[in-house]
Amino acid sequence: MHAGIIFFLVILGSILFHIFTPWYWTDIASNWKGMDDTITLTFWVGGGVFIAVCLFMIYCVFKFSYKEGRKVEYKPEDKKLEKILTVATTLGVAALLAPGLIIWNQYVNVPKNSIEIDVMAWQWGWQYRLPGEDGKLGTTKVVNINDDNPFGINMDDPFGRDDVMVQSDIINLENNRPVKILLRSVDVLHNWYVPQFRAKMDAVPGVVTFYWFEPNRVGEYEVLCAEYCGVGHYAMRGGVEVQDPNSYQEWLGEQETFSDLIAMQNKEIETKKGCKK
Amino acid sequence: MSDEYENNKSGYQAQSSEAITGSAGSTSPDIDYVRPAELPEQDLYHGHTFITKWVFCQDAKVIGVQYFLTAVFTGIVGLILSWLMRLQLGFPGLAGFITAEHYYQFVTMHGMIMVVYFLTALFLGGFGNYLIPLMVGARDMVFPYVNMLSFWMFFVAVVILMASFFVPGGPTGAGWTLYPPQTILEGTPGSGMGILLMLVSLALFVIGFTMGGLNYMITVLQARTRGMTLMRMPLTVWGIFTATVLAMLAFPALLVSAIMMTLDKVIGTSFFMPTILKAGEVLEYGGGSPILFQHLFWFFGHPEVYIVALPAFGIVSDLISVHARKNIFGYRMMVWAIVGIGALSFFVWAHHMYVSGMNPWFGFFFATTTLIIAVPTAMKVYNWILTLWRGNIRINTVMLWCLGFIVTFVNGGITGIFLGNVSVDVPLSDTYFVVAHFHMVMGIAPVMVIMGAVYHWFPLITGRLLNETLGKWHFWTTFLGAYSIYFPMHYLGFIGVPRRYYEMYDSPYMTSAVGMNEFISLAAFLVGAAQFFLIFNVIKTLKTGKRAPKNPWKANSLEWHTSTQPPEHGNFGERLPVVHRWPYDFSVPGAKDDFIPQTTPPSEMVHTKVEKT
Amino acid sequence: MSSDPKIDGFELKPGFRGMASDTGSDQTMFKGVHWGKAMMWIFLVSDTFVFSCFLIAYMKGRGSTPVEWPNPSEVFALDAFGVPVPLLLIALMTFVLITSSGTMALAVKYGYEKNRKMCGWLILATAIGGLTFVGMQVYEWSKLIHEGVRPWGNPFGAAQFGSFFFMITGFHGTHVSIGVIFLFIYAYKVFAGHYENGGKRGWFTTMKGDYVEIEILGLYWHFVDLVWVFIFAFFYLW
Amino acid sequence: MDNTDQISEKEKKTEGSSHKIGIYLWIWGLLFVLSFFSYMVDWYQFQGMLRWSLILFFMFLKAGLIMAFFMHLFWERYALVNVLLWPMTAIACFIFLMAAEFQYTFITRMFYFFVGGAA
Repeated sequence: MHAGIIFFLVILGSILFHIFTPWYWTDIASNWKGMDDTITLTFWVGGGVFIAVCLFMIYCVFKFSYKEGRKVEYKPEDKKLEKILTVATTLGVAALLAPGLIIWNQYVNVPKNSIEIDVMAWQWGWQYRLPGEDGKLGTTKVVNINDDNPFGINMDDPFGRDDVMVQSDIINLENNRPVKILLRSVDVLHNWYVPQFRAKMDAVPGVVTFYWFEPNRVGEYEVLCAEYCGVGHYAMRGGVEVQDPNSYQEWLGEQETFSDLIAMQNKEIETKKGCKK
Repeated sequence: MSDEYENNKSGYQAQSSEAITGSAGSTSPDIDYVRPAELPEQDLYHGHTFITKWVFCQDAKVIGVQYFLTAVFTGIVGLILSWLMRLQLGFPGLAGFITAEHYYQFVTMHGMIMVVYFLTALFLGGFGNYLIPLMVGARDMVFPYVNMLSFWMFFVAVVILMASFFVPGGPTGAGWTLYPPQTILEGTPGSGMGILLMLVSLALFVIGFTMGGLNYMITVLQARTRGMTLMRMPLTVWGIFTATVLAMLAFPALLVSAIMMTLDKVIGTSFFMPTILKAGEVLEYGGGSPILFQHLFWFFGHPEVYIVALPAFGIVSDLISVHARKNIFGYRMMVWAIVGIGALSFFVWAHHMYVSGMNPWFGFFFATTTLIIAVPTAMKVYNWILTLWRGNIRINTVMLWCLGFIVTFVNGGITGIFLGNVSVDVPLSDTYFVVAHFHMVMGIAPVMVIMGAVYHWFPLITGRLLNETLGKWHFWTTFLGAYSIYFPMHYLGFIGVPRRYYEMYDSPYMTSAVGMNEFISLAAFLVGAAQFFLIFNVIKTLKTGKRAPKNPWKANSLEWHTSTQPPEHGNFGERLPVVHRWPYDFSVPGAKDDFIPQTTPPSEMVHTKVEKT
Repeated sequence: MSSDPKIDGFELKPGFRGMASDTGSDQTMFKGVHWGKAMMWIFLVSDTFVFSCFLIAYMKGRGSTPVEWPNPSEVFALDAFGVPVPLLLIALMTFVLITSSGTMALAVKYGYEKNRKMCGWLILATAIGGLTFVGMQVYEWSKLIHEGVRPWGNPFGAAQFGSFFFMITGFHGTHVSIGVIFLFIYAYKVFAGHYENGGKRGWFTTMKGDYVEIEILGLYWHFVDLVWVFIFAFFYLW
Repeated sequence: MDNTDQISEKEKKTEGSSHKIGIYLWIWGLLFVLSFFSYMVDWYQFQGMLRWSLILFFMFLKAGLIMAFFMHLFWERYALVNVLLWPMTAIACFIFLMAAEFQYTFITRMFYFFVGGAA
């Protein structure tokens, strides 16, 4: 008897915990509300099944606990009941799957008007690159990376020259403008993850991966690395600042481009030469 | 012929005339007819010395216990590691010796030990060896010598694994998934000897397991006793058998990835290694694909989940049926669900990789296949609780563990639907939601079954009944503790706390989660400590415990109907049993007792309404 | 075994109906199949997965490298009378392995006919074929190493070429070598008459020897040949 | 003991009658011929789909012959054949998906790492 009561209290406790929990997801700051909605839907359906199954079990424990000589039902199979349960479960699962697939379809199809951002990760830090006036990012190679070319841009790529370089772990984004995050790693796996944006994807060395979102709330957010990348994993943080279009443009204008960098370096070399003379 | 062999006249291929006119041959009435044995009796090697009897023993039951004890030993190591991890997470800085390197080594070793060396070895090596021959009515496994080699291979694998704690650099700290390039790069803890020993140990485990797995499969397929059809096997055997099939087909992928990674590490090939810039220098790797490793690993890794889960499903079905005094509901459905889940598990592996950067279109395929698996799994859950319905449920320790299993398994299964559904997985993957999910569904739930199975079969193995009061204390502390570890942990995942964080650093997540982390750690210490109830119980029982009567639970399956209890080598004495029915004839209307052993011939049960045989 | 065995009290139905009734029957699922033979088959399925994983990894590796893959037709060419003949050595190796597979098949046949002499000599012939194959592979390896092909790089193109080549052929060669060792052992056992007169108990087993063991050995050997068919197609011809 | 001899005698007879040496020699010869053909695929340097389909065709034919006759699967009961062939669907699925994966990886690499590689 006490067993049933304790199990019941466990279920009740779980429900109460869910209702009164102070720990729940952060306020969403991107377009992926659909993900939250699917989670909520799954929560209701799944939670309902969980509670129903457990309550049924507890009822059985109360009702049918051992009594000498109790009459027990002997019915090895019940085709009809099994069929009903199968069909109902299949329908339920399909109902959960459908929104999941629809949203995934949005997730892998990036809107045309999105701005591409090259997020480069290493142990343990981030830096960012935005396309310049041509709207295209230059191609890159890991072997090109050095102090003069921190992003490893291919020097013969015409699209690379005007790329805007943000050598900081904080990136600014324009509010209500979709961004396509292009992830790149130079050493191990990383994952550029902002909980408020919901979306994430691994950065894999040797390929470029992508995902997109549309920030829709102005503010500052913390970037976490969400794929284990060595002992510094927990400390690998970055930042995002979502700004309204005007301040964003202002910020963008302050950033240096790849050609700026090259020009500066050439000047440096010249002054060095000058000193020697 | 050596005198160590049973005096057995016939060779293997022959049809022994003795066996043909066995027990239920010509004298019994026609309805009891079971066709004669196809194969002659198996020759067994009977050990005489201590070494051949208890160390290099060829008796599957002894090998099973050896597997069990070795696996439990590694499990205790895993448990201690989890304590250390929780110490760091709940109370960062309290134990000063736990550095980030140590923490990640603990994480890695805990994961690998628990999944492969504890759960897999315990279910298949331990329960599989002990129960398969007994339950299908065989004298022993079909290849006892290979079976013995299998255990010792496993033993060596465990020794090598444990040795990695003591080599320079310590064990590998790359996470139990061993994702390259991380795993073999300088700077990762244990990237020298540690990872090599891990890979060697895994390869040995695979080889050893293949030897054992062949035994389990052929014993089930080719060495059942007379009358034992596949559809009369206890679900325990079905679960272990299907898991073995999965293991035989999934472990090759692990072996291959281990070989390839060893080559990458030792001789500098670039299977998994692209061009890498490390500390300002470009390493001599290039062109490899880290995602390939992930595919290979999860092609093994997902079936591995079911290698752990399916035996648990099988065993819990038997325990529920016996202790609810009622036939398992929908036996046929249960069998097909086990087989179906097993088959489907080879088509879902990349649901672990939705955010890994693989071809994004795979998401559609894998989400669909993954959620299809939910259907047979749900059917199993329904059938368990429908077995309780209108039963006569003994609320003893064994049943409590089963009920605990149902609660935790359904909980973990439902969160699995979150994670399997591709776009829901995106915000939740790599967070504590995942940690909570898989601990609930393949950590706690199978362990509940293991505990139930220990209380259930302990009298068979030792002849003594474990103490019920201690057992109940053990159950409630473990169940309530474990539930309060992992249920709240899901909510950390909702906040977005990533997994594998040594500490939360100075993040906003720190402040909101700190209280819960402390609570979870305390609960974890409690659950670990609660296992002393079991250890104490076992020691006490072995010394002064109540002697178990024969077939104490009044079960039907063959392992309780051996000539002696505990069964001796050869299991069934003079004559092998002849099976006439399925193992779930409990509380049949019209029968004298509330159970009908599988060996009872129909002629003795003519007045009962037996529906299924 | 070829023809259906006789099982007391059980009707062996042909075709798919037989499959259903065999599966649904008690005691054994594979009627008349020796335990060891069933074990070998299951092991071979498992081993198939090993080689499949290797070849799938090779496909993925080769397909995704942006560096040019060396042309196997040229890399494996051999000078015969001053003319480079593409894949000459590989063709010879294939020839040798298929020959040994044929002798093995005949050895199994003569084993079942209890023709000890023929069986033994054919196994020996198979072993020598296997040995020749291994020898040719050693030659192939040393030639490639001489030309500068290494597991971590080669002068012809993508570094993965050498990695996959040495790994896959090495793993296959290991299988062949193990097979050769067992072929010699079993040739000895056949000549020594371990399978005659009820059979002698072997090592590793408490079962008595029987000519079915030759078939089991044969299964393994044919499997090695089978794998070579796939390696030949995917590695040398692609 | 008598039984043993009887059965093996019977076996011997059936073995002999259904497996004439001819069938092995035939298959053996066919394997040589097919190997020769697949070698010719390379010799004549066929390219593209033709090469692929010829390679695969000869490969599967050879594999099928070895399995069916040398490994006796043709004569085995379907229960065994069935069990052996089902697992291959998992491999087929793996191959299919990895083929899609390597193309995706290749295109990604060309697009992002090589100037003008997208074309």
